[in-house]
Amino acid sequence: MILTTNDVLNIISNISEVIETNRQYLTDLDAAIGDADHGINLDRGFKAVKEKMPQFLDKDIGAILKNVGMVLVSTVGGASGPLYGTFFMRMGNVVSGKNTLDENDIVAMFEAGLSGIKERGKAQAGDKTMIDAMEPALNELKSTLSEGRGLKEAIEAAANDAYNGVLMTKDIAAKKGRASYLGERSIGHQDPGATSAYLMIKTVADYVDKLQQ
Amino acid sequence: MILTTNDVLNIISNISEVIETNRQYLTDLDAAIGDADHGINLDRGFKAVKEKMPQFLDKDIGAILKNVGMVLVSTVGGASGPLYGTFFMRMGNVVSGKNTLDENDIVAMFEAGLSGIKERGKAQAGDKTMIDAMEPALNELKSTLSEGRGLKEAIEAAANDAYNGVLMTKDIAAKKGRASYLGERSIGHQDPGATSAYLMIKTVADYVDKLQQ
Amino acid sequence: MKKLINNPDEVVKEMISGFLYAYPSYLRKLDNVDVVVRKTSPVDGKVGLVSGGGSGHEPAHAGYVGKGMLDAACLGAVFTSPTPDQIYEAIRAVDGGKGVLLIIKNYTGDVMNFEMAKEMAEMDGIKVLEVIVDDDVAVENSTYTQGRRGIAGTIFVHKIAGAKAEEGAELEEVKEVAEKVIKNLRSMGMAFTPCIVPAAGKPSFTLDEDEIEIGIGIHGEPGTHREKIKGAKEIVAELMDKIIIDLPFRDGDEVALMINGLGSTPLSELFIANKEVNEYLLGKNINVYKTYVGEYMTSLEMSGFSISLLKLDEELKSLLDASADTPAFKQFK
Amino acid sequence: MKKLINNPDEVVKEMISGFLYAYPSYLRKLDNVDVVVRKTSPVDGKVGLVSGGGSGHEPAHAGYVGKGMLDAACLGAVFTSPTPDQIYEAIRAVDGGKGVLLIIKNYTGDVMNFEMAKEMAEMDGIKVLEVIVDDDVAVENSTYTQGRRGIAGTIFVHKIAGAKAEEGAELEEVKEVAEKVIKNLRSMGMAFTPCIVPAAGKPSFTLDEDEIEIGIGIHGEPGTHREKIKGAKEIVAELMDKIIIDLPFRDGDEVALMINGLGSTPLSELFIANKEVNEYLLGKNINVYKTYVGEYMTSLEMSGFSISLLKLDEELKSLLDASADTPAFKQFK
Ligand SMILES: Nc1ncnc2c1ncn2[C@@H]1O[C@H](COP(=O)(O)OP(=O)(O)O)[C@@H](O)[C@H]1O
Ligand SMILES: Nc1ncnc2c1ncn2[C@@H]1O[C@H](COP(=O)(O)OP(=O)(O)O)[C@@H](O)[C@H]1O
Ligand SMILES: [Mg+2]
Ligand SMILES: [Mg+2]
Ligand SMILES: [Mg+2]
Ligand SMILES: [Mg+2]
Repeated sequence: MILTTNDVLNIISNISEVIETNRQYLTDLDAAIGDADHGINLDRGFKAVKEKMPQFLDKDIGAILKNVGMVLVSTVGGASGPLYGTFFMRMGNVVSGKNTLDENDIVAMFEAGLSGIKERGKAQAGDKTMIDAMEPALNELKSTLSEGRGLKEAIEAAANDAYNGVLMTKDIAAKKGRASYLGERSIGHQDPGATSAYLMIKTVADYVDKLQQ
Repeated sequence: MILTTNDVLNIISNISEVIETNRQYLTDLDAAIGDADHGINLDRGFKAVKEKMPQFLDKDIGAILKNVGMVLVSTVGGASGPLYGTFFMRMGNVVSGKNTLDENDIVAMFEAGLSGIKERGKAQAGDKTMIDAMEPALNELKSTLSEGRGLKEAIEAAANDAYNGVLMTKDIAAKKGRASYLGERSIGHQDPGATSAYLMIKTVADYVDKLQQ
Repeated sequence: MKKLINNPDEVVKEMISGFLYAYPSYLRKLDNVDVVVRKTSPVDGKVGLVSGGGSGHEPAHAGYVGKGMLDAACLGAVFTSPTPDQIYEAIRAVDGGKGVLLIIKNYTGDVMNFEMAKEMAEMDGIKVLEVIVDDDVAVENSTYTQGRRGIAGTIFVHKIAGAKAEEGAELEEVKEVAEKVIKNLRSMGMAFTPCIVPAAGKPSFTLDEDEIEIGIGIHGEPGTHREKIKGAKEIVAELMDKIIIDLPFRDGDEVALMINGLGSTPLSELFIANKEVNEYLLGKNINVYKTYVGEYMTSLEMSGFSISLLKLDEELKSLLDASADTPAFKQFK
Repeated sequence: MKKLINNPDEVVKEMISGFLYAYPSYLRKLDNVDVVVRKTSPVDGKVGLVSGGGSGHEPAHAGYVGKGMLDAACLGAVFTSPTPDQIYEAIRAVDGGKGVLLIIKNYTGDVMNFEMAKEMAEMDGIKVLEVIVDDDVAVENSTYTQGRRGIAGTIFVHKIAGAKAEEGAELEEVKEVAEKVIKNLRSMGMAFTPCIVPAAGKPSFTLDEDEIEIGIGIHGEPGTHREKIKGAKEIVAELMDKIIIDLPFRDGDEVALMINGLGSTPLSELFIANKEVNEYLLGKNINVYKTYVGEYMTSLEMSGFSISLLKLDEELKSLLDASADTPAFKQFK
């Protein structure tokens, strides 16, 4: 299975909608252990992405993703802006010049994006951040694909594991980001960034699912 | 009937207690149309009077009242401080050097005190101030006495008319004091200063009543 | 009542103590009375400026004692005028031989207490004059009533009379310029929430979540009327309409502007109000010469603000521009 | 939510507009980005100082742009770090040839955004250094975590690094003195009530009428723990115990003190806190050299305050004493 430029544009547009729908939810999660702006921040960013979209239409996938990253960096602010921005820019780098993505491209992109986040934020799995949704998702994506079970199933499994990662963030204390100031008091609350990461992965899974039907 | 220095000291001490008891009530009345401090102000003043009382014990009635007035002026502040202060000082002036008070003294005192208030505050009956309790009380005191009905009855009648004056303040708009800023909006609310004036007159009436039993 | 205090009855005493700890190089307190004077009082050959009022308006008035503004501030109980003996001691402490000007806000209590003090000081042979500030256009003016209140515009009187006195002017001249300020000064305020006098322990009035109070003073008293909440632009227009028409301020006038926070309105919101006021004035071709945005005369933790406009001429401009150095008002020339 | 605003999503834009109306002689805004710089930027032969952060902390940071303090402030959305492109434009606008120092508060977001901007400016050949302020002792320090937050003590970094830069010092020297301030600086805060991010429309947490939150930051986030309300003396002692022990501040030390209101705590209450802090320090024989009481770094309309202590030496004293003239921080030498 292969994703085209058009698919990528559709997915980005779907993500924008999902973020808009979940703006209040993500903000409420952030209110509990942060500063009540995660949904507001991402929504501002993806609204800007949507506005700039027409300018990307004739570009290759690498350029599109890099541009999305740059728009996010320059409009989201906070912690999630540079992190998601870096994520998309690094993904774009890996597929620079391409107009289609195969399974290997997708793994490579995700891998590069996640290491970008880790470099930028100096966090790791278990710190109660977006990484706790992304890292299990990436691992599951790779292992499902290596078993030859195809992209649709692999991304579905990845989204599942991202969700489990989100739930797991409830059980741990934050070590990075604003929630870390709460220490043990952050236990019991779900991480907003992990949640938004899951929502994005789930959006990809849903798209691929529809595509294959 | 005659009041002695000791009676005057007792009455002042009773007034202090009545003000303390009604501190919250007077403050609440002031909250509605003023700045929520009338009870607090008077209570601060009469507490200071009580504290200084031992120094007045060997003085004549004129000196006692002047001293009470000066303590009120220097501790109450606001509008009621100079007004009640002037009231007591002027009363003291009229009976300077005396150790007993007869009916004429009492009328003269009250008259002098009330004109002091009017001079100081430039208000008159109907402006929704303490004058609306005091002026009817003074008039009633004089007319009852002139009918020869004795001090006890006269002060009781005066207190009654003071109370009617207080009730009347509910029906009019304030022209002086803080409540005047509310204009028509002050209608429906009872004036705190008229109320405290009534309470003081009533305290005198109750004392004289007990004295004669 | 959630307050950072120890005891509701000790609020003024403890506040003064903390104030003196903060500004030892500016101020000292007189013995036995709640009066704060410049460290170097009396200043020889300078008219002394005395103001004051109830507490609860911080930084007013003690925060304005210093070079280029007041010589003394008398602090009453919360929202209660100071007493004559306090004011009398203040006058005595700051008279540098050229007499003393009392800057009084037009409240029955303040006027009476200051005038009693004036009489006392005059008996000592001190020359004392007074001005009465009544800038609040919310209240109808009438000779049958107490008249208008003095609110945040008073700071302009302190500033400009203070600059004049600092120049070495005579008492009558200082009074004259103070009166010029008062004549050209108009203010009006509104509130989103009431405040709580510590010793009272509860708010003077209550407002619903969607109600605002227009024409509020600075003592937690209710205003002239109540409305449904509306946007900053509409609120500003309502206040400005009354302010502008009253003097009136006209096309081509130059003004000083103060956006004064009443206690808990964030500075960011005061700046939004300032934007609206500026756009309103642009529409009327009234030119803002100088702007002050901040908490100048508060009403405890009340949420709300007031707007003050002062029409300027060359003399007022140059006095407004003069440098001032007080705890709460610092300005380089 | 009762706010003096027009539209929750336009708060920052409109606030900046009102801010510029108020201080045209001090500041100008860069085109297309929410960055405020000195009117005369870049200042030739002077190291440029850039700070910033989320909005909602007014007067921080734009209020500190001016002589003796910052050259530029970058304004993010409410409680959200500014973006790298904003900071990059700020760096470019204030580089007077001697390089630029970034003063960053230690939040994941701020650090990442400022560092991305630094990389961008360095590619242009501009010399950029940074310091990270982490004065809040409420949070345990650890290399495994983000570490401590930067809160109101940051103003001391602006003031002292600003004075050093104004003297014409080199970038490395300005950085060095900024780091000396950070090393000797400790703060802690508490809140009586939460605040409401305009776009969120409701408070981040709620407190009962008898509860307080200890160890609060400046972004409306919950603190380290919750307690029953208590008196100013006890609250101050709890904060001071943590502050003092951390550096530690010792018998004979000289300090600068800041009592910072978080938004709606009346100045009178901050002075009461100041009295308690002074009495606490007297008991430890720690000498207060200079005191700042007021709203320096707020958290919208949060009620509460923080205490900052800076241990001084002769260099820091003389830089702290230097004159400064910015919209929100004016000081005569
Ligand atoms: N160092 C980090 N590495 C990875 N993710 C992080 C890091 N710090 C914070 N995050 C993520 O960012 C989210 C918060 O984003 P957001 O609320 O938009 O920014 P801010 O915390 O600046 O307000 C957190 O829930 C967390 O998942
Ligand atoms: N000019 C005046 N003449 C007579 N009484 C007045 C005048 N002004 C105010 N008062 C009385 O003073 C009362 C208020 O006293 P108080 O609350 O102690 O002072 P303040 O108004 O300064 O807070 C009013 O209820 C009114 O009865
Ligand atoms: Mg957040
Ligand atoms: Mg009153
Ligand atoms: Mg009063
Ligand atoms: Mg944020």
